[in-house]
Amino acid sequence: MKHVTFSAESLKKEFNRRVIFDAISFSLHEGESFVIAGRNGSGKSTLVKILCGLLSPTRGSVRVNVEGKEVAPDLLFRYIGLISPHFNMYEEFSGIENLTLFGKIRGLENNIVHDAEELLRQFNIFERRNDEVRTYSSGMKQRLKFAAALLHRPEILVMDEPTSNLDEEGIATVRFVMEQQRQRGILIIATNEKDDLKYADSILNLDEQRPAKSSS
Amino acid sequence: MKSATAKIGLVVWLTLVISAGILFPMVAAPQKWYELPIIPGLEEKARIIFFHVPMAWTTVVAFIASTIYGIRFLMTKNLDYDLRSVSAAGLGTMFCILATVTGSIWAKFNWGSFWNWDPRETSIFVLLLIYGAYFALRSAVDVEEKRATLSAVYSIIAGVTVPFFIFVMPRIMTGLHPGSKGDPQGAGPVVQFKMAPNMLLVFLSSLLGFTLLYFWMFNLKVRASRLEFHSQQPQE
Amino acid sequence: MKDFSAPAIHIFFKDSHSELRTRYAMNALLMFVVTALALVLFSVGNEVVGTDVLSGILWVIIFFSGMSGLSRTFVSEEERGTVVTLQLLSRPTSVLLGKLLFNFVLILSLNVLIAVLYLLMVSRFVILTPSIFWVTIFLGSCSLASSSTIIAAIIAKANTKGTLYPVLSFPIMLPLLLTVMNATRLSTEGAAFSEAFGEFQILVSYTVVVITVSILLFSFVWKD
Amino acid sequence: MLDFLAEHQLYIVMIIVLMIWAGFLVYLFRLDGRISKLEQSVKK
Repeated sequence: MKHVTFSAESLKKEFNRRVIFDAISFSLHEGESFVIAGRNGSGKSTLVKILCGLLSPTRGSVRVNVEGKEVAPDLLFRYIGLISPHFNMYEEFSGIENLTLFGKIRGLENNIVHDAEELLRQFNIFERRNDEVRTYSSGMKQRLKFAAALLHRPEILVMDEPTSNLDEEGIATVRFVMEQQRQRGILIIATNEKDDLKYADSILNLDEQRPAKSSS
Repeated sequence: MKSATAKIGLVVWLTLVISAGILFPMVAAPQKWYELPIIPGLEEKARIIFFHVPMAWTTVVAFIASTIYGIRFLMTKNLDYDLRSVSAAGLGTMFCILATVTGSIWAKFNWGSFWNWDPRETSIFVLLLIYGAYFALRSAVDVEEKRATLSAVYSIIAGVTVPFFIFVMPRIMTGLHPGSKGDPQGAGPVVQFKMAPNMLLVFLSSLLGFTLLYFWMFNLKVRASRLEFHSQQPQE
Repeated sequence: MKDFSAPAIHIFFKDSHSELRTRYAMNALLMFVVTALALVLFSVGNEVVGTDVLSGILWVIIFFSGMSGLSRTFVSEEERGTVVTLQLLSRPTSVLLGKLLFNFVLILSLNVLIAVLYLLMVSRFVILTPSIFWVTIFLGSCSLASSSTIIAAIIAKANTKGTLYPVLSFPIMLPLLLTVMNATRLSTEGAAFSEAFGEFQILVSYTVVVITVSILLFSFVWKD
Repeated sequence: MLDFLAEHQLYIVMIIVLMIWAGFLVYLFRLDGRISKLEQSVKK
């Protein structure tokens, strides 16, 4: 297992001067899992975007350290896998085309097609790999997102509402992925499902965090 | 511009400049220090230079100020710079309209029609379009931070493309503006002057006076906008 | 450099592949070109029109055709919710370069098509110096692609995407439009190739400046 | 009207000065309006 640390330092985000959250700090090491809990609209997705480096915080910073080396903010994406409702596949391409495309844009060195097929098998969409994504059911799309997020074997896996749109069998696969990730690196889950809480080494509850007053 | 004396001084300065601009007589062979030379073909109309050119100049100052505040916003993400950028752009629009309208009226009597697509007319028209586009863009974005970022980026892009007119214009058309006549180098949007010294003095005093007036107006506008900004309730 | 260009080329392939499959921009662009050309032919009729007006009209057609299709590159990512996907795959500069390449290829093929159709259909439009004409088409496509790409990135984040695009683009593109019109006029007057050097210099420096500034600013637009 | 102005050119300059003056007045009144609005919102 690689040595990975992920730390958020006093993160704050405002939209139109409304504070979404403030003073969020935590630090994670490899083998740990972290749950961000909160109702819809509590700023979970915004926090997830900031943690993945997709959105700049109003204040504070995200630092990632891999094997003792600080990762430059614009290279964060190389170490992160994200599963989120805000992250879609290219619907005019097939499942396997999407995955190989992602591998090529990332510039992966390994055998992309082999790895992609392996993942598609694991997530039980191998039979439909050559069909366009737009013909997939929402559950299948969700499983394809898992495959896409794991293709580059990320040190940090971030899941935003991972179990939505999935049936019993799909949820079992997600649990398996979670366990696997904890053996590979860091796992961050944003959720409002009580069930997910038991996979957490530590929990951040955004409902309690939310400041009542706005700052100016 | 904090102290009252500076403001009163500016008002007196501008009053003197405007009076001089209108009252100094124009004679064929100037003898006294206050006598301006007659420029053939322009006569009394030459006095426009004291009032119209400062408007155009201030427009450019406002445009540059707006772009610089845009850059500073992007560097600091401090919304106060955005507020200054908008204020500069708003004032720039006003000065731009004044320069366009006054120039157009003058053109009617000097060149026979209100609009001639002279290089400088075209350039000021483009500035007007940029200001229009800038405010159209701002009204189309509702998150403050995003609005500030996008409009700053747009003003920088506009800021780097506008100077190309200086190179483009002389290749396409000959200028009508005084200062560009018969002078192939002078057809761009930048004016080159050959003026009698006393006329030049009034002109430069006027430029200075109106520029300072612009900074005063800018200061007032920014202060009002800041108050507005902080008294507003954050939107849900 | 390879760090930026390799992902950019794959993003370009992705866009071209996707475009060939969906024909999203292409059909609209082709229809626009045909309609605009037909309108020009109708309105010109048998009138005798000067070549400088005709070279102006050519670039008016090119500008508005471009306006109807070039903003798609970023707007389509925004609409499909694939912005995050791309953000997670590569650096902003690579995305910008990929999109720039795609827009360039799109507008270059469009411009060549328009130019050929225009030369065939408008019989009074005769090019005496083809070298100037085709170099102008090429350099004009470069500079149009450079400015349209960054404007498209801005537009994709605004609420009224379609109507704002020409409004924002026109003042930015005007210096280059005036230059290409002038160069086209020179080619119809039979000027020597060296006479258009000044125009070419303006086009090249415009492209270089706009691309440099775009690279510096793009991450601000791209990262919300 | 146009003939008169063409003959008395100083009037053209005067029109232009008045125009600029009018522009500044419009600015002043708008600023005034904004500040009044602010005063009311502060009172509330």
